[in-house]
Amino acid sequence: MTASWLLDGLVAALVLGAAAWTLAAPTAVAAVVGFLGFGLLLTLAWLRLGAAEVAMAEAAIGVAATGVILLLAVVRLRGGAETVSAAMPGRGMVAAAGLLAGAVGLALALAVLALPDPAPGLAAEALARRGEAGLGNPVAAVLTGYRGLDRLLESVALVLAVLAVWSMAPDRRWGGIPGPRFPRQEDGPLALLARLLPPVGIVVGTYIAWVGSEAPGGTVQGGAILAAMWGLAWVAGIVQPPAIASRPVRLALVAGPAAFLLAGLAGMALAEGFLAWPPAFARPLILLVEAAMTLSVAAALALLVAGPPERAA
Amino acid sequence: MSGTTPGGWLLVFTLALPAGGMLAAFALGGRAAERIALAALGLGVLLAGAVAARVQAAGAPLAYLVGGRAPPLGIRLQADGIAAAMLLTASVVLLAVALFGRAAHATPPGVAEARAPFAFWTFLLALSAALAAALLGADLFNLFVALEMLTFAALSLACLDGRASQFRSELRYLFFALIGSALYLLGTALLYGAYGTLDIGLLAAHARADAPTLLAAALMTAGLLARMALFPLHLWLPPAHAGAPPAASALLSGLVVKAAFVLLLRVWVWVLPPAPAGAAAPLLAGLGAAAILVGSLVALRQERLKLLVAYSTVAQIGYLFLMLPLVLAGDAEAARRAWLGGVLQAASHAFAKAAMFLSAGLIAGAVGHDRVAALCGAGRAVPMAVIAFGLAGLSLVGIPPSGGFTAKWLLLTAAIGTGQWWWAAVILGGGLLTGGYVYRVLAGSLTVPPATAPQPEPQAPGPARVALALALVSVALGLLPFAAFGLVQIGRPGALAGAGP
Amino acid sequence: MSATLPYGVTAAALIALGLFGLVAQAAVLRKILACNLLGGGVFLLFGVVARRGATAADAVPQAIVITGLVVAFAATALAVALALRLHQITGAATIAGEPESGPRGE
Amino acid sequence: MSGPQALLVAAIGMPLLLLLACLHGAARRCMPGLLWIAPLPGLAAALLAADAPPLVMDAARLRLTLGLDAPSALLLGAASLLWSMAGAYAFRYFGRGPGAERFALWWLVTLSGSLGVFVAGDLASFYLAFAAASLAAFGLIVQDGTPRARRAGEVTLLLAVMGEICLLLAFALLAEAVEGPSLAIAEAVAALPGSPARGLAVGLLITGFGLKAGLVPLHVWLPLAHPAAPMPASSVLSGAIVKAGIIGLLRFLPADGTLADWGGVLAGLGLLTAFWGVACGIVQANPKTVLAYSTISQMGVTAAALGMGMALAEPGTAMAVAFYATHHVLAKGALFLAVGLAAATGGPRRLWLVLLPALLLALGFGGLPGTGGALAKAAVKPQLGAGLVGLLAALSAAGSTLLMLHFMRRLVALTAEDPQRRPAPGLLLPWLGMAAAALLLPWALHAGAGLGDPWQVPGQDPAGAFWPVLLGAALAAALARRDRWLGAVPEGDLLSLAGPARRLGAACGTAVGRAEAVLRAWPAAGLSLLVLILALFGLMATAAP
Repeated sequence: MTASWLLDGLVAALVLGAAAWTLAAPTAVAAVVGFLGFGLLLTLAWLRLGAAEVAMAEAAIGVAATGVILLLAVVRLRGGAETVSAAMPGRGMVAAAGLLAGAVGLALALAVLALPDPAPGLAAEALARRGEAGLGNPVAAVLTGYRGLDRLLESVALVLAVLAVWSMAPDRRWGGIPGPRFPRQEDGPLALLARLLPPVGIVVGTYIAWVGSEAPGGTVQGGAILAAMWGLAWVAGIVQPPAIASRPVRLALVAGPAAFLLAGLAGMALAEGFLAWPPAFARPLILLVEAAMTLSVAAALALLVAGPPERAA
Repeated sequence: MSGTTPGGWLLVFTLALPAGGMLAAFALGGRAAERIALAALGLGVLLAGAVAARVQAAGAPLAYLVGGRAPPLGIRLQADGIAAAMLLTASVVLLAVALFGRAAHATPPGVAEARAPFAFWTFLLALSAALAAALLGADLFNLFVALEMLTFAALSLACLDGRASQFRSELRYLFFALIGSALYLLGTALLYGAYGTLDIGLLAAHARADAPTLLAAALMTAGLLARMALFPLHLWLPPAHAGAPPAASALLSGLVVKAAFVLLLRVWVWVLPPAPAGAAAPLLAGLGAAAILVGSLVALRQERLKLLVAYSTVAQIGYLFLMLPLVLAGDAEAARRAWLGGVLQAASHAFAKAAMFLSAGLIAGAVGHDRVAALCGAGRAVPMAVIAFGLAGLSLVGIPPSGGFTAKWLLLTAAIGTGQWWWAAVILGGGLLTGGYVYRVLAGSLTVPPATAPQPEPQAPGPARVALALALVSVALGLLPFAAFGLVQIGRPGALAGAGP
Repeated sequence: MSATLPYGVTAAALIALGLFGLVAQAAVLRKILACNLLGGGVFLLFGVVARRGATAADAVPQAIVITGLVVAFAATALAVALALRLHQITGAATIAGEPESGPRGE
Repeated sequence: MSGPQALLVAAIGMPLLLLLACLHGAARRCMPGLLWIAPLPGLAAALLAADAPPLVMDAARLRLTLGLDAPSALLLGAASLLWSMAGAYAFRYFGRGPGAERFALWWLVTLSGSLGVFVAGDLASFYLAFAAASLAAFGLIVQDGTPRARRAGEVTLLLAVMGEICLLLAFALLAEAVEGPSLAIAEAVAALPGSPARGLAVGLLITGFGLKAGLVPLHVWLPLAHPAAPMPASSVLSGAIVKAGIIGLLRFLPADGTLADWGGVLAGLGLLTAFWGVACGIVQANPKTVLAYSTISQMGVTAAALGMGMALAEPGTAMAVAFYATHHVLAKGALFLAVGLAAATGGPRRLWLVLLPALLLALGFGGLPGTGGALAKAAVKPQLGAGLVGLLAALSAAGSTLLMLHFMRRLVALTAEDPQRRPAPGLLLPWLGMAAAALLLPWALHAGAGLGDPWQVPGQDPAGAFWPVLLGAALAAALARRDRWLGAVPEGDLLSLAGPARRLGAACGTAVGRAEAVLRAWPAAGLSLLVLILALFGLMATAAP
């Protein structure tokens, strides 16, 4: 008991320390590195909270994908130091901000402690009814069976975000290739990693997406790992992002949400309603939709990392 | 908690149509995107009309259990009176903006896909889907996802021109919106911890006035206020709305802000117990009053036409908040009036402001700049746009028979009925200031240019007709028979179903 | 049950840090980082809420967090893209000040 | 809908219908020539629909009520006649062209509002009509596009909107006082004396309507707007539109003794206005400005009559006041047309066609026995006849004589130097028609209005009727030697005091703008957000059990 308390306390303190470092770090690169450490520690916290799916998602998205984006950004966002220091709020402002933010945090902590006991929640119900959709993993059952609308909207939002990032491109670059071009790494650790990891990663990612319906895993996590593998190969100069005008890219992006939406609408005719799975062939249908979703999540995350088109196709 | 009602399937299609349309437009691109958008938005108006008619006929909200699963585990879609009314408003404004945008964003046959048209049509559909989700959602987290979609779509529409100033102001908007949604989500987490459900209907039945609930409400309110740009959280709105292309500004000012407002009402009128809501309502209304006065005064002094219109939005948003203390005052008759007044203000402002931004864009395009002091000759170059601006102005000022007048009249009588006369003073003072800035624009536009001035180039009448139609709708809202207004009371806690205003 | 207290407090502290950073930092990148800290705190709070259940972790908040992470990532990507474009055109690394109208993008 | 009720609808509907027709280009081009038709249904309604049962639409909610009582019918008829004649005059005055078409549009909107106030039976439609008459008049005033017209229009608009605001608040208070959802004016007026906000509501009503009618100190727009507008517009502004304020006072302030205290206030205000108008008017050079001040003075007398009627609970006050105002509609409307004619007329042989009727009308305002004005003065004798008030009223009549003789001098000075100039018949005929109506109609309407046999009136108190006229004439002769006074008071007298207020307003605006810019900076807005969270939580917690 004491050991687990100590461990939790340690993880919590480290998380906070990393967060504070992220804010206080002297350089932007140091801050981003601090943030990556924060993300890894947070993954640990999620594991301690018994949320393996979330830990995986945090590691894949919160650390890996966000980390790549931030590191790419920090490299490109050079200069402008004078304007930044000119825009820094005064000492009084900072003190006031600290005081007020601290007060909000305090109120929040007290409110969390005041939450009712025993905790209301849907844990038991979700667990008991996870089988209804033919999914053994309760998180997957919630995501696919009960809160399917969230997931549908989220997948649409992802497509939307990709388009939003693309649409920031200059007019003449429309239809071109997103992101900076990386020189091909012939040797060095990056080249080695980029050659060794992706084959493994692709297998792992696919497995995690596949196994998600029964055990910890899922499309988001699996898709994120696939995207990370592609990103590694991209940064190492082995692959190039596809042109955004390419039809296959767009189809890959919309495959998941479109399949989900169509299956949902089919449910209106064949099952209990929109986003209900027809009991007769729920399992194959879910697998089909999940496969499409994995593809779309992977494509969307990778393209979000790559950014708006910057070169002609 | 009732199950799926007859006609509930309409809600699914209201949401699925623009979402599917957006995916199709994205995949096919180019000219297909324009066609899909126009078709889907046109159908959207019909669907929204059907939803409103069903709600009105049934006298009760429409509901749909997604996947056939009831809350708390499942998610519910629901269209009550306010959702139906705002949905109809949104669909009409969206279609109008789409028609307006045809001139600037057409893709002729055989021409390669270009960035701005593709983004315009796809985002239009995305915005439509996000608005439908935000208005029809009954689950707090589902509404969060809808809000984020709304942010993405709105922000991208606003930087459609690709100017640095747009990127800067949209980045401000994004940061503020992200803080807002984080605060909103924080409140959601607390509410789930306290009640084990996120369904608004279930929360309404159980909410207590304990610390987690109140903090959750405070956080969600502040988050939504940041997204609505209520004074003094309005820093992002004027540059963002003024810098965006006219069609985008029309949607941002007219609709996006209103979706967050409906959510705010859900929290305040449905979830929050009446006593704490009543205690904090004067603060919000006070900020609303400050928004009205400060926004109008600053608008009165603006030198740029679009900034003037944007500050007018800051002011007009304030009116929405005046309804809160009146609805929560405990007087059934005043609550009914204030509720109707608030919703009518939201709807008529949506039409009027959309018309205003569209016509401001046309005026600026015709005279080649948007300095308010030098609009002379606009009345001759784009007379229809100037008339649209004037009619929309009538509605904003609150001159009969416009929708804005009826809205302000209802709020006014509710304020007097509950003895809160100071809000009445704000409503009237705001009307005077509004008249001032609308007059500045009209007087400038209607000044006859000297005979030596070059003849204005003839403009295509299509876009101006759209602006005029929107302005006429905002005026005609005040002429609707009272029976039609019963719609917005349906499903309001404390209101008798189907009761008149 | 044991884990909820330290992580609940951590979540509250993360949220406070994130809010502070958003208000008090001027550089765009720092603001984005602060935003992510804030989001991390909010998600952690969901985790705490999920863990408070008596027997097993509640699956609903966990599902919510997974959805939320994806949306938050999309928002971060959008913010970074905006910041990069702004920097590309004007060289600015903050969002302070408002020019009347900047040069059109290349 | 019965025939008379249909006429009520047509009175408002006809101008709107013509307005709608203007969407079509061909109709718009011939609209200036059709203006004279637009008020005719109103005239018919006045003749045939008085005291018909009111028309109520949307019965459950009283959405729209139209009705016409006898005083309103009197005013509606006179106003319709003036609008028709002035419309014919306007066609000849402007001819055709884009300017005339624009004028016609504003004219029709104003017309529908101006006639609407006489027939509206509920608060909403009365307010709508009142707003249309007040706001659309702006378009008539700025027709010439000169900076002076623009300024006059702006002042008018500003004050009109302020008047609207007062009325809106007053109407909201009235609606609140009525049990149930009814918005009928009759019920609102019945509920007014018992309303808890009685004082505020009556004060707001007097402010709002007084502003329109030109009661001091809210009269400043009148001497700016009426001279700046083109002749036909000045004519309806001074003749008909000002009466929107009078009908408002008549409708909402019953002279049945329930508001006796406020009657005294209104009477005092009216008498002050009566003398103020004379005092400022006699130092004006522009004949149109003199007429505008005369309107102010006459509206002061009208308000004083109503106020005394309220204070004394005098039966028949509404009818008497309406009769007095009706004479003013006709005579003042006619005189403005005369100003336009005088400038276009030369040579003594034709000039007498303008000057002689004008002199008769002018002296009528002072109560010269035999004129319609004398009948009007006699009609309000029960209200204004006795004691100190009677003396003041007689003195104001002397003042009116003085003012109108001054007007005649300015009018003569205006006449064309070229003896060959002859006015177009299209201008001359409406003028002669209006002049005849102003001289004769009071005689025709006197008995019908329940005021008795008009032929008895001259014999009642010949000395009392004559001495104000003689006094006024004597004063006019004295004043004629002191022309150097002229121009000492600027048009819109009190308005010149508004400068500091404007500077204060500008300073406030600057300060607010600065404060807003500070709040708009990023850290400040972020801090506001945090404060707001804590404040909301704190406020909500205060109400928690």
